[in-house]
Amino acid sequence: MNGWTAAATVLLGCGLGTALWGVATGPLRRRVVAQNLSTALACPGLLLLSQAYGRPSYVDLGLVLALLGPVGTLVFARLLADELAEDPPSARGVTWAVAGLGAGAVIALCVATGPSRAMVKLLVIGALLISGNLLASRALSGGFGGAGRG
Amino acid sequence: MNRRTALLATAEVLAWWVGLALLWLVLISTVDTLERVVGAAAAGAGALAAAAARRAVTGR
Amino acid sequence: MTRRGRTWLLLAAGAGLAALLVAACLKLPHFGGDRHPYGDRAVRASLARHTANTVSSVNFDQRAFDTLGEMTILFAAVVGCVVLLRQTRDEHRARPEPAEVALPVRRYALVVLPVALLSGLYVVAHGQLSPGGGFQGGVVAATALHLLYLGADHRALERVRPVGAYEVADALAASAYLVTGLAGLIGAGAFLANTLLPYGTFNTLSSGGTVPLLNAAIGMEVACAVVVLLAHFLDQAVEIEEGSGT
Amino acid sequence: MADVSIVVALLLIAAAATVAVATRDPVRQALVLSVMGVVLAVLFTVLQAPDVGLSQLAVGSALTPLLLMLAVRKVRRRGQGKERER
Repeated sequence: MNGWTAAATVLLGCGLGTALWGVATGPLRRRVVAQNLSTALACPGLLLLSQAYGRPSYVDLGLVLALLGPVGTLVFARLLADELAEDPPSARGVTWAVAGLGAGAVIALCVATGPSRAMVKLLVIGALLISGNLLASRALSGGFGGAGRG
Repeated sequence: MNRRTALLATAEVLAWWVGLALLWLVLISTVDTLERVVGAAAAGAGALAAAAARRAVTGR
Repeated sequence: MTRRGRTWLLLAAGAGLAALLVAACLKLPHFGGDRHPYGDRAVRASLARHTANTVSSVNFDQRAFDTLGEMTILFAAVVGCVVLLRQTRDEHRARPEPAEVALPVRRYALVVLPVALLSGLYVVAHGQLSPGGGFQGGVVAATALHLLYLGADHRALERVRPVGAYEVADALAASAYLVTGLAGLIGAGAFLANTLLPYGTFNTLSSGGTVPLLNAAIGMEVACAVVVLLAHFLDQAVEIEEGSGT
Repeated sequence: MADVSIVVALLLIAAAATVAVATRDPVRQALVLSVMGVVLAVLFTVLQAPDVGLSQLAVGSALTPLLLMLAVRKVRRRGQGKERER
């Protein structure tokens, strides 16, 4: 047991627990935001787990989640555009807070890794994750104007 | 297609290829010749897809 | 059968299943113990063939025939979907209006598409070294293509995705797997035997004999199958309408 | 202590799966399913099965929601078409 495992467990337990609660209750606008935040929280958690187990190859899971998680949210933003246009979600504060959390986790991991290609990979994953989640959040609150049909 | 657009299209693909090849070098753990060859091929496929996607979106 | 009878049947069957599961769990080795008879043998076999990722060695070397079955299941499922979701005589195509997508979303889609495609290829190519393999990488690469639908519309996607070509590539990849297996049969005396190619240096891209080849075949098969599947889903959801209109 | 993360992941997946079953509306169910996929991938990682976790992430994060939402859209469009004909 080390600090990385503890950090990952706390992040995943609290973060995914909250996201699950958010996606299970409330109006649709809250649920889509919770879905977006679940990937934003799980990706740093997976990166921390990779560091905790001392297995750099587990980072690939974080890479795939950072790429495809926002894509999943874009799917909902696109195909629920009509419902979300009536009742647009606005969760700027939470989104930025979670993005900050992810950035903090990535920076901590980079410091632990030291300057190397592995660090650049972590930075790439962090950049993809944060930009993807901020953009998906933007798309949820009105990124698809008249996308009701196409 | 005149010369200018052909040149621009080639430059676009080339820029994407360089960027994606660098990304491949970041993703892998150990570098050797075969790794570079496969990376160059994968980056080429990615670059062609990027250019084709850009044309499909804007060229309507 | 009455509702009451059905309930009793369900309860009895459920109780039987629960009893069997409990009995099976009692005989299991303890959680987190240090005795792994199967694991030890699988790891030894995969190290003997210079395959760093034991799971890949199990999937594409020790149990390659099972993977052939799984690939066939996916292939058959996609063929079934293509048949079910085809345009019938009482349906017609309606061109949807082009969607308006916010500029940042479009730019994001155009930038992430090649990056996700490259990552998918990376996961396929490194299947024998790190977690991943043909299936995972193929799905990532196929999903990457559909960013074009999310970032623009179905029409833009159709421009870069000739479905016919993907169907042919799907079949070709499936046969590539079979041909690799037959090569083993002819050259080494067993279907899908991994003794023909040199095993290479441990932990490099060319290690593992036929494992990388089979990985690539599966990656191509899965990517094409997902693209074809989603193409028909998109057709049905976006274009095809009921009633034989104009 | 490594067991704590396993217990947390198991509790999360139990809760997520229960919620997924209890949700009736297909759209909301797709949202829950997508979160459940991420939780499942975390469970697989904690149990040292990253290959399975990667499969789950690849399929569950974008592909399953897309298939489900396209099916929902088709069913709704068909309903709208029927109403128009009446």
